[in-house]
Amino acid sequence: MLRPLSLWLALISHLPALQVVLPLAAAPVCALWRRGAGAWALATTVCWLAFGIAVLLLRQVQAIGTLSYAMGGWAAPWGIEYRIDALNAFMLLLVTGIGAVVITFARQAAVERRVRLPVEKHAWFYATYLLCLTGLLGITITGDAFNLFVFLEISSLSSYALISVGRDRRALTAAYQYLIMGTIGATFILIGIGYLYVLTGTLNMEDLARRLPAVTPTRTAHAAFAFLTVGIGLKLALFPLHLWLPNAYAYGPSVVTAFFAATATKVSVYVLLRIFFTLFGAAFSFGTMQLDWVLLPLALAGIVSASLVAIFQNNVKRMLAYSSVAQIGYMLLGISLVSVTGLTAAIVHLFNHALMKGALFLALGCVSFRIGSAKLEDMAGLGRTMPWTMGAFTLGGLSLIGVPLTAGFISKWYLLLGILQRGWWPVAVLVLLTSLLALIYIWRVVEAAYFRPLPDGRAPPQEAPLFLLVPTWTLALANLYFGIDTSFSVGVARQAAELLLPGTAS
Amino acid sequence: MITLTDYLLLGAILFCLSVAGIFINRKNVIILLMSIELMLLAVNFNFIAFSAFMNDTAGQIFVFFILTVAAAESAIGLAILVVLFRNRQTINVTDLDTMRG
Amino acid sequence: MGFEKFLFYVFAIVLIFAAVRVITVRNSVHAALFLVLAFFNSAALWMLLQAEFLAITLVLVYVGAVMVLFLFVVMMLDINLAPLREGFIKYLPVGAAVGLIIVVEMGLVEVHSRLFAAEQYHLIQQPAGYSNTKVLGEALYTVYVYPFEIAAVILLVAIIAAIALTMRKRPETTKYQDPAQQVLVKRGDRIRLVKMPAEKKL
Amino acid sequence: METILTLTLILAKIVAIVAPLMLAVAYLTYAERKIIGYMQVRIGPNRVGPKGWLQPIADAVKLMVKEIIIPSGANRFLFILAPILSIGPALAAWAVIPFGKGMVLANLDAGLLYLLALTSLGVYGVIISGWASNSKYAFLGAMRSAAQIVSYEIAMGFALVGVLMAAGSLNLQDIVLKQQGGLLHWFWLPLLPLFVVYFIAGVAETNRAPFDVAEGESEIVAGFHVEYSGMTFAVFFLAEYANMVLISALASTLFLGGWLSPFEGIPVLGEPGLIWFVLKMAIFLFLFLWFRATFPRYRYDQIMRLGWKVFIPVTLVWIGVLGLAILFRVGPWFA
Repeated sequence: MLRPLSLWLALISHLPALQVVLPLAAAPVCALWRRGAGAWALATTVCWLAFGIAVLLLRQVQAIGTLSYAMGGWAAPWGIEYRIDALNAFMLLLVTGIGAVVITFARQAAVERRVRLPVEKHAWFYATYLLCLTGLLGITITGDAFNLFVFLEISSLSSYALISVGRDRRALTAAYQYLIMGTIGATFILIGIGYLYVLTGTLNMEDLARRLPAVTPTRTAHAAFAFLTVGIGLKLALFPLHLWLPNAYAYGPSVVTAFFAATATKVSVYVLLRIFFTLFGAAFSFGTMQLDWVLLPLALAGIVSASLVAIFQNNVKRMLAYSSVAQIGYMLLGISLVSVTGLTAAIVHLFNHALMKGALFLALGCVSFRIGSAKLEDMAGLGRTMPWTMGAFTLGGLSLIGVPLTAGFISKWYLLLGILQRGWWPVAVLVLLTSLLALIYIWRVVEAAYFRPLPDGRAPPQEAPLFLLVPTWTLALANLYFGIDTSFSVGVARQAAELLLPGTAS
Repeated sequence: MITLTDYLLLGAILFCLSVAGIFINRKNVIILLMSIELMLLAVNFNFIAFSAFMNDTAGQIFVFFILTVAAAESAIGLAILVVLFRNRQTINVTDLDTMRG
Repeated sequence: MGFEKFLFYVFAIVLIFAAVRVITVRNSVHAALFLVLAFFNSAALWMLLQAEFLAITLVLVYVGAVMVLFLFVVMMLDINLAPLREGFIKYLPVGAAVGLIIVVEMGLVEVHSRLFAAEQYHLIQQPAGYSNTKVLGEALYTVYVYPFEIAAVILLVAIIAAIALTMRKRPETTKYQDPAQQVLVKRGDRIRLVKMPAEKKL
Repeated sequence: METILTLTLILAKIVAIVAPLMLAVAYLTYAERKIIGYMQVRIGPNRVGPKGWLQPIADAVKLMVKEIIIPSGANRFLFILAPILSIGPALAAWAVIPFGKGMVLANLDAGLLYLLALTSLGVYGVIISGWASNSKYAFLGAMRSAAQIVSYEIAMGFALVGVLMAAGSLNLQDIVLKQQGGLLHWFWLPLLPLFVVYFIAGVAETNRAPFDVAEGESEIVAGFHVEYSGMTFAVFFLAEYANMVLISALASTLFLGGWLSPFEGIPVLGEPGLIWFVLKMAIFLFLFLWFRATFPRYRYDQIMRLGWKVFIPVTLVWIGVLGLAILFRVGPWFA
């Protein structure tokens, strides 16, 4: 009786390592499988297992607080240390959850008409997907600044490949742009990390956080900070540096777009939080460097301009991509408030936005699976022929606008709360106005789908197969659920926010 | 006597040249990729100089990893280009105006 | 010491010249060749810093493999050169300005920052039996063994991504040889001996 | 004064290596024509001098006085640079080859790495010549050669990884000294698959038959050096043969114990010496010539298949086996 228990305990204690190693080990197996279906089954199983691990980890964190795991048994400065606190665990849950849902969707969508993958590429596609997941999980879980860079590159490199793997030639150009911008970003991050190392002689994040305050008055520390800001800004598509994102999202396969929109930029936001709050500390980032006065205008400009541009898009995928840029603006706005409520809003929005964009892009995936296009005029009348698909889309759209009882409302609510706490009511008005912009672009799609007749001379498309609808609706319903029961998402987010802003807990 | 500053300045100059190269050669995608290689080389210069002057092996270890990353980067960049131009005779970005729509 | 300084300046000047040519040259093949030159000079400079392992690795990996790949692609794509120069003049001031700003900033940081004050640090003269390769190897396989594994994952990503990108099915009409089958062939597969009764003489 | 003396000494050493090498190359061409001649039941060159002994000299003089033609539309600078780039690494590699105990120009710690780096540079001569010639045959040859050399370099590198695992050093002298103890202690036995792969990859790296698709006389006339004449052609020719000698020297150093005698332990015969090294090289050089006389040229895709799907897996598997062997201290080699 004792043996299974001790085995289980051993397994539990190695969960942080398993979280990363599992998808990593599965990737080459997938690539060598050659048969698409088998590789997909393996990848899906692994993704759901990873999700299970993330759930267990979060429960452990909630039960006993921050977990520390030294790989290979070496103490912190030598081995890589994995440190899991509420923020990591929350991110892990998000990334693995979205990853698992999307890969379930991917089997059918791989045969999507416009970006159909050649049969011989299927297994390689799943392998690359798993590697990308590995990279994202690694970024989230690692406690070492240099490994963070390497994991960042793992996820970026595989994402370039994922975006360009389809048959759409424009995707290749987009991926190339992304590659150039992404590499520049990575180089900037690298320089920043290099300076930090020179200053402190360590790369372990915990040690860094401890030693940095002593050296922050130096100009080198300021330079490191600046390089890191620009680098991360590029990776998370901060407003003037967002130019790669719309093309990459619009022309990549729908599955990939759904995955990235819901995870990749979110993980970049996580990196931002870690570096600014945990490493440098809020006092330095926002006190000395006054980062909030950089982030706030950029966030607002991003929200307004990207929402405006989104209205004039005819390709719905591109529209949603611009909307993503705007939503990242909301998260940065929350961060630039530098208060527990603001940070809670940012982290909750990070979670909720992943849910809604995931649902929206998956619904679009269903659409382009049937009609082979994501253009607005081709979606006319789809509300009647594909009611379930468009239903999910509408639900996601409502959440994006921030209608009460949806997840989007919760994050907007906390954001407004945070803004009003600071007394910036013009900003609050602006946020409300931009929600109207979201209403306009979502309405354009809804109007086309429900109030326009089907174009003549074409066989009406069928409803998407069940295999696609189930994952799509899973995410859509999650929007509803987390709009009603906020105890989990807001609770964990607040816990994480208090962790990032120690001493200011209210 | 060659000082640390000499090496760091050299790295800084290389870095700027590569950034300027990215701006200047916005249309020639291959030279863009080369500029990025140059950029990573400049970063490596900093790391190696620090490592040599402070007697710390870690800097050189990082360079080792950065070389790996850069090689992988260019492999994927070139793979994208090869697929892109398999049937097309230009690498001018503006000719690829299928980007619209 | 004087000789070393002289070498440093020669290599540094050639390196900067090569880098300038990489970004301004008209022809992509020439740019690639200048980049090779830049890598060579960097390797030489790294040698001066007693980082011999990395210097040789740079030549081996970059000059020997990556740049060959670059040249291969550049030459194979056979680029039409003229239109690529459009916009060069237009972007030149912007590029130059950005470059200048960064050089000034970095110079300020690095020269004025007290941390890097030149007098504080000297090139460490290693003892006679010092082997750069050995030291790096020892660090790499003990302290940095996990980063090393992660770097290996980068290479795995590169392999898988590159294959996923460039793989294509050959058209059905392509004919393949199977050497194993060729070797296994028996006489009976190729020749059929037919026994026929001899025709009767008339 | 001291520096000048050292410099002169180094210069003298370089001459002492390069001059015999050049002579060896010259007579290698003679040997090639003779040996292949006999294999094909011909006599080979026999007119210039007794038994044709002066044939290589005559060839060299002819090439030197011929006009160098630079094709129209060629890039003059690169066209001239290419042959130099091709012979440079072939000569520079000799700096780290030990001819006997202590008989080495530069006793580099990372000698093996240095060699690997230099052999990978040879391809530039081929690529640049092919591109600068402005000729499609030359260009085709250059492209083929680039792909081929890069592919085989990987297998070659892995084979060398095996050697350095067995020897525990990157220094070539240490590698030879590690093989002391007679014929069976040399690395060819424990590293047999790597040895075979290394030598075949070496043949491919030098663009020799049956891997000479870069020249492919019957398909693309002479490949990358089709436009070269006179001295420039002679330099390419020199580089090819110097590379053959180099690969042979390396194979003997790494796998056949370099200057060590196969009869270690026996009084006179067992003495190590330069003669053993030269004899071992001669065996490999003979193999080069024998291959050329025997095998038909591989097709391009067959070459790629052999490199990627046969050699690389074989080396990888054997490196694993080797790791286990070292771990469990197998045999007389890793005890």
